[in-house]
Amino acid sequence: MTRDLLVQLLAQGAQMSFVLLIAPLAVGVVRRVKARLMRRQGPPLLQAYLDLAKLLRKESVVAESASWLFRSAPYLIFALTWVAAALVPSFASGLMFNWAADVVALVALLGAARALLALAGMDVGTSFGGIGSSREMMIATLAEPAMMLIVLTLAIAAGTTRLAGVADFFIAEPFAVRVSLALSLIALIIVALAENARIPVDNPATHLELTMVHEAMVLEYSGRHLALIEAASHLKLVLYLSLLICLFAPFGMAPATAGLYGWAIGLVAWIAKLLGSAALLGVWEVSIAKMRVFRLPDFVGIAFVFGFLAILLAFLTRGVLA
Amino acid sequence: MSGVALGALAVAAFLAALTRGPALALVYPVSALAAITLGVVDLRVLLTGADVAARLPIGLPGIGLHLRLDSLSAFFGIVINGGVLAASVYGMGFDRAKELTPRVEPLFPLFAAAMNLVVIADDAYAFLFSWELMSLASWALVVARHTDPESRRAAHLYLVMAAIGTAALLFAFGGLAGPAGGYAFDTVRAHPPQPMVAALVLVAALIGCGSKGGLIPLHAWLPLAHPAAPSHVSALMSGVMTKVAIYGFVRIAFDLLGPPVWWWALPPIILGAMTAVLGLLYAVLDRDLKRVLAYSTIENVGVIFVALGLALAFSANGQPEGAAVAMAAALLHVLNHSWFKSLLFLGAGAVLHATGRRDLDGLGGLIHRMPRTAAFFLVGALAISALPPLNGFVSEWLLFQAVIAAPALPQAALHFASPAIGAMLALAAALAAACFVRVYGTAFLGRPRSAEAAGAHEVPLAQQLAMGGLALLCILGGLMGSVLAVALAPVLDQLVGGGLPGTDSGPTLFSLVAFDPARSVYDAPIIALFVAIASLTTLVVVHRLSERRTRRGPAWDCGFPDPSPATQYTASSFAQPLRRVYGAVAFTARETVEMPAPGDTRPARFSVVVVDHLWRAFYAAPGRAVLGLSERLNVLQFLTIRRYLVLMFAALIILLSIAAVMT
Amino acid sequence: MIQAYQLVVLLPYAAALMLVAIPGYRVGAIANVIASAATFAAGFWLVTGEYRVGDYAIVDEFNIVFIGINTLVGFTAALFSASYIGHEIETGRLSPGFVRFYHAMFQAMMGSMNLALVANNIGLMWVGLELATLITVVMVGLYRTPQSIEAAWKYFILASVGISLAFFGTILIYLAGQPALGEGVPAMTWSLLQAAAARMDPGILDLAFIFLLIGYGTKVGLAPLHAWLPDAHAEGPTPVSAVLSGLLLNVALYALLRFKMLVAGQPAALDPGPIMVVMGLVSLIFAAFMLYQRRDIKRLFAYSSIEHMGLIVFAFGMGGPLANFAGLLHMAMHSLTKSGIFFAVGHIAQAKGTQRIAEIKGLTVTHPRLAVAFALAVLAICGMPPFGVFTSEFLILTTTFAREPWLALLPAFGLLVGFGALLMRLQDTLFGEPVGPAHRVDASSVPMVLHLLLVLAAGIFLPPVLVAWFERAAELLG
Amino acid sequence: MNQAYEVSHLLAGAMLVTSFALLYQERIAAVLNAFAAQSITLALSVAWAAWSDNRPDLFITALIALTLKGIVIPVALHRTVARLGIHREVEKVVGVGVALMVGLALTGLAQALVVKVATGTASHAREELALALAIVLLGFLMMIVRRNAVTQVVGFMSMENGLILAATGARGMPLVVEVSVAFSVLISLFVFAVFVFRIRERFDTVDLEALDRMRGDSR
Repeated sequence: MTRDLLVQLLAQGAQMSFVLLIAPLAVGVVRRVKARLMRRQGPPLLQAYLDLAKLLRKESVVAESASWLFRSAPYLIFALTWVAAALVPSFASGLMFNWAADVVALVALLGAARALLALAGMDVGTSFGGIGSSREMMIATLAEPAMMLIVLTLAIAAGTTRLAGVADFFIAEPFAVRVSLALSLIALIIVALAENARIPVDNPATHLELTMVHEAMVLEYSGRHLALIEAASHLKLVLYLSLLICLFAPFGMAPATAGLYGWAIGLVAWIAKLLGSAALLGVWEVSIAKMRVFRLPDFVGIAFVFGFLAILLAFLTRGVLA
Repeated sequence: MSGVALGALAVAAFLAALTRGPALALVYPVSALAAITLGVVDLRVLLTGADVAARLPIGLPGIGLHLRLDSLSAFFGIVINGGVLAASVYGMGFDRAKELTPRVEPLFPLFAAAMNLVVIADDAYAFLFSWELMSLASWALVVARHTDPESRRAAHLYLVMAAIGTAALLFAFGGLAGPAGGYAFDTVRAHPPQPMVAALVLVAALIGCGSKGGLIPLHAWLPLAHPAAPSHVSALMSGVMTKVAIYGFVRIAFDLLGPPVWWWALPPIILGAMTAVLGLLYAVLDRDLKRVLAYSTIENVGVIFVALGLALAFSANGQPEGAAVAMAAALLHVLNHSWFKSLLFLGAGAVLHATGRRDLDGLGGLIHRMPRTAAFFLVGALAISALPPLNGFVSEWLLFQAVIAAPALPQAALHFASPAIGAMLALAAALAAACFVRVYGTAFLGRPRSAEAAGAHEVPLAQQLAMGGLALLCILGGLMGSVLAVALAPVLDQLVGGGLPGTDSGPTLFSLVAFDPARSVYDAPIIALFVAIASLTTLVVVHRLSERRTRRGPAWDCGFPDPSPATQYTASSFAQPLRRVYGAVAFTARETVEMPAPGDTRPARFSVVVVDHLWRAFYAAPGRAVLGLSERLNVLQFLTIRRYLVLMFAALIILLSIAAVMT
Repeated sequence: MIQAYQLVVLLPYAAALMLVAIPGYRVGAIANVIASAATFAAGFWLVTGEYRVGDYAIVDEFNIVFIGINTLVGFTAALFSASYIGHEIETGRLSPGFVRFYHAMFQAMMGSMNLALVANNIGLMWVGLELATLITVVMVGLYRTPQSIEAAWKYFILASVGISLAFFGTILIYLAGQPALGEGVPAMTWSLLQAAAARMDPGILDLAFIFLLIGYGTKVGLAPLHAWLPDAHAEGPTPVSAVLSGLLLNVALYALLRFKMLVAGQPAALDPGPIMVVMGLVSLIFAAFMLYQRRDIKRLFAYSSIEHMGLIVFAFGMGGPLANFAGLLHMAMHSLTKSGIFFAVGHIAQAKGTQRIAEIKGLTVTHPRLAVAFALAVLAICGMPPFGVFTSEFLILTTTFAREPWLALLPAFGLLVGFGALLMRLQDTLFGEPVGPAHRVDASSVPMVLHLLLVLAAGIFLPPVLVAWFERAAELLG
Repeated sequence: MNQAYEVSHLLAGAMLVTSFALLYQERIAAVLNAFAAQSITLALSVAWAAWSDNRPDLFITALIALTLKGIVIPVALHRTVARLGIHREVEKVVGVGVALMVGLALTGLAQALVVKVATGTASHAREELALALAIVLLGFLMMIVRRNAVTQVVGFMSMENGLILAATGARGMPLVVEVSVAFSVLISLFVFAVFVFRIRERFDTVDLEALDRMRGDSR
């Protein structure tokens, strides 16, 4: 019995470390694809790792008016995001840790991280921190209802809100591509773009004061704190990508009972799909420009509408309407 | 019977504390002691499930005054006495000479006693007697700062709304008791009213308890009255009195009205969801710290009414386990809200005590000057925003599980409502997070925006103790959510006949299970443990790998740091995006920027117009109508004697012609 | 041997005659208090004695309570007026000449009211009420200011018309009773009329009840007939206003209810319920709206009396044992609370030297004890627990909703509108920065506190004996 | 027996005619004379009722009606009008025609109400009651359609005449004498107040509207 527990623990530890290690790579792929599409050489794939290493070595400058919250927030944010990422089934579903929380708890963990980041942004008492925090919270109020509708659709389809359960359901019948699931896929993509501050919502590469949202909050961070914040945002990106993969393209993922061999296949499939979706994200970011802040309600509104439509169609198809 | 005796002791202690003069300082220790005694009695009844009943010969002739402490009352008793204990401990922090006045101190125990009495009342007369006494005592407390016309107007609106609520409850109990006047709850349970009357009773109860709790559109008095009272009293009013209102609705809808009909669920759900969203939109746009907290109370009451509505829907469709989840969500939210709202109001009181200012735009940087209050306020803020490891998330999670299970309900109206309700609740959760990030950010973080904020000092130890205790409860409540849910089993069984799956069914002892483990589990301790381990390991690893030196320097601020604190984001600027997105819809919020002509050195003017339609439609309009009508009627006071004789003659002739025609 | 009921009526008249002879004010006041105390003792003896039905006097469950309240409030009013009028003379608002016959009139008024309550003969009751009204007309004009003369003149004309209509009603009752009870005194005695109610002529009975409703209704102060009440209360001296509001309205309503018992006994006659319900509601809602515009504190509480009388008539109009019981309880509670309020208003008028609400501010700062008593009294009249008015309003509204759900909205609406106004005025006077003079108040506060304690006691515990009386009377009322 | 009824019915009818006469007059002196006529007719009717039912106490009422209301009060009012120089015309709120029409309607109403009364009571008592009711209503009407204080006093007194007529019509009703005495005290108080009130306050117009400027509670 203990041997089995040991294996489970090992698998869970492996999953968490894989997620952590691959995150910067995914971001590297996105930047590389964007650069090549713009016919630029682009930074090397491992550039994100080098940045993190550089930041770790640099000394951290903290503003006088900053409080203990400012210095402790990065560690908490990184931990919350890392645990959330661990919850999402990557190469195998049904790992030891995933019964601890379901999708609602996952969204809430990310909400906690976001709130702490917003508070840290306002701690130093500069106007840019305020801009970042207020816009971040506004975007959150737009994204959360859509996320809730997506969760509702999954619950209606799979009958459970535990990610492992949903993944098993989709593994069992991978090609049940119903219209409602397609719609909620689009909704989840839009929500992911909003949450990760990607192009149409916010430009990750910019430092133009009036447009940035995520960058404004972390403006005052430097050194090891900035490294942690960067790592957390990379982890969050990988989390959403693996969430998309797990829910909507689960082929190759090892079921809970598969042995070592199953996991290996699952791992390979997962890494391939992850880097593929990162590339797709790069293509998407090149093909669209950043929107003005107050056009975001309409953009994220699309996600809400699709989410609601998904549920109505789910009712229809499941004949619940009787 | 010991329970009742203890109860009587506590009430006597309360009343004994009504003395004047130097004994004023005695009020808070006595109230704390009484609260502990009553809390213990409630706990014993809740755990053992043995009801304690008594019948006093006073009250209505022939019926007497019935008192009963069953598990529902015991649960709400614990909520009340927890709040009273916290407020009393906070009260002990007031220094004897300056801050004790005969206008506040003697009324505090009376208010607490009235609330306890409401919960143990077992007949209509005792219920309304103590309900109205509670309103009266809190009115007197709200009008304690009587020199300020604002608090006088708030007190007036408050007691008039309370009277309207009591009138509605009078109708509800009138319908329940029937013409024969069977006011005791046992006789009411013996023969529930017919459907038509039951519907009227439910609507009346919703108006009566909704107005006291703050449901839209009967909410407008709450954000005026609660902040006007002294802080520890507004903590009691917001954290605890609104829960007594919810107790009233639960007692009538679930206990006295007999088996529910499915459409009974619609009004609470719709009103609750609207209250949740609108309450927070008010909160996000308001600039007064205590008023923001009052608006957020309205939001939480809305969320609780949605949960109660869902419980009604599930039990009407014969699904006790769904009803149990929804009711558990409601009751846990009652408990959690009473903890973190009291904590936040006590925190606001501490800020008011330290800086003398309540407007958010005048505070800032308090985390450096009031570190412990800031820490406790942070715990309260994160808890009320329903963020994971803390207790707010436990009830929110249960509620979402109930909403997610709602599509399984047969009636079309309910099961189309569930996605809309889910979306509105999620919106409310996000708005709550935004609102409290704004409050905490502007009040505690950043740099002080006024001299008072700069000169703030930490509050006395007793007040820190009160806040600390509540913060601890919020953390424990978050981790031990499943233990609390199981403790609720007798209450759930009494109300909806079902119960949550036991703790043994979940993977670990502390995992909270909604329907069954395969469907959804939330294991707070494990998550908290993993977050702690993760952050510690990163701390150790990062410190070993990286430079440990940290240098303090001026804020970067994109290269041109500005020393004046005015450049910081204030409460209204933080709310500007939300006002643009949501305000235009709910309050026709319009921002006008008046730029001077080119070459003109006049500064540009920025003005925001926020129109509160609910206030205009439900309060301003009726008020004007009553005054207008009374003006027109006033003519009748100044007629000549002959015209009065004409009135008398007309009355005589009308009656005579009626008599002539009738028989 | 002298019977209690004879004592209750003759004692005040004898005292009145004696007081006419006493010139001095001081001695007169003391004599007045002693006489009222004696009447109260007689009243107490009567209340605790057994019922008896003579051909001219009657003591039954119905009028025993009112005699008790009448003598009690009479005593407390005398106690209050002794110190109040003394102060008025010192401050020069009343010259000793005006007050010459004040005490004599006071005792005569009390005697006539007791006569009306105890009389078994409807003619005697009419005489009692008429005398009481005329005496109060003269007492209202006591201050001899143009306003008080105008108020007295208006009161005199309206009351006289009311009296004559009531007399016409009394004749009609006699005519209706004649075929059943024969000619002479029997056809005018309550007990016989009540017994023979079923055999009386329904046609004349309806006519009679309408005239009596308008005639005595004028003195009860129901809406279209209320015009005299606000000015009479505001311009007369405060003890008179207290007695007017507390007792005279009740005695007139007592007479009206006696006749309602008669009509209830004759099923063929027109059912008086709906008429009383309508008039009660009109008074309740009309007075509630008028409260908002009042500038004078005594007129404010005069309109509050009209409002409560409307509610009581509404309760009796609804009928049924529980509603009648609530109506009787409300009558008793209203008279005690309202006279208590007028005593408090008397104190305030002396403390602030004015009756205009705008000039009374910050009472809780200048006179804390008076302010608390006044606040409790006003909250009691608004129907707040723990006072007795809450119990009766609780019963009235719940029984009305149980029988006619939609009808119950109207009285609740009236009470809420009235409550809004009273609370607004209460807060204006109690709170805020004190304005104007703050004289020492030397009128005795014993009556006010006594009334508050009685209403508080009734709110918490109703003695079974009182409950039995009310229930018995409630059945009679039908 | 019915011969006695015929006379009392005739006298009651005469009183009703005088009530209409009151409404018809233009000048105050004429109003007072019409009122004196009505009182004298009342005295005759009460005396006739006393004689025919051999109830001697009614003679006192008849005497009071004759002396006080028939003679003393009209003369006193005549002198008051002369001494105070109150202008002679009757200030009308409603034209004479309308007043008479309303009077007729009231009489019709009185008849309709009384005709419903079961025949149990003696029939002649019903007619007498109907006439008395009509006189009371007309007296009340007089008070409200004329503005002068004197006409109001006359209206009130004519209403009181109707009452005394009804009281005497009710066979064997005790207390009639005492009540008529009480009423006459009331009326004299009325006239006395009008008399004293007028002279000391020196009001030129007797119109009651002028009285109201001295209100306690201003608008």
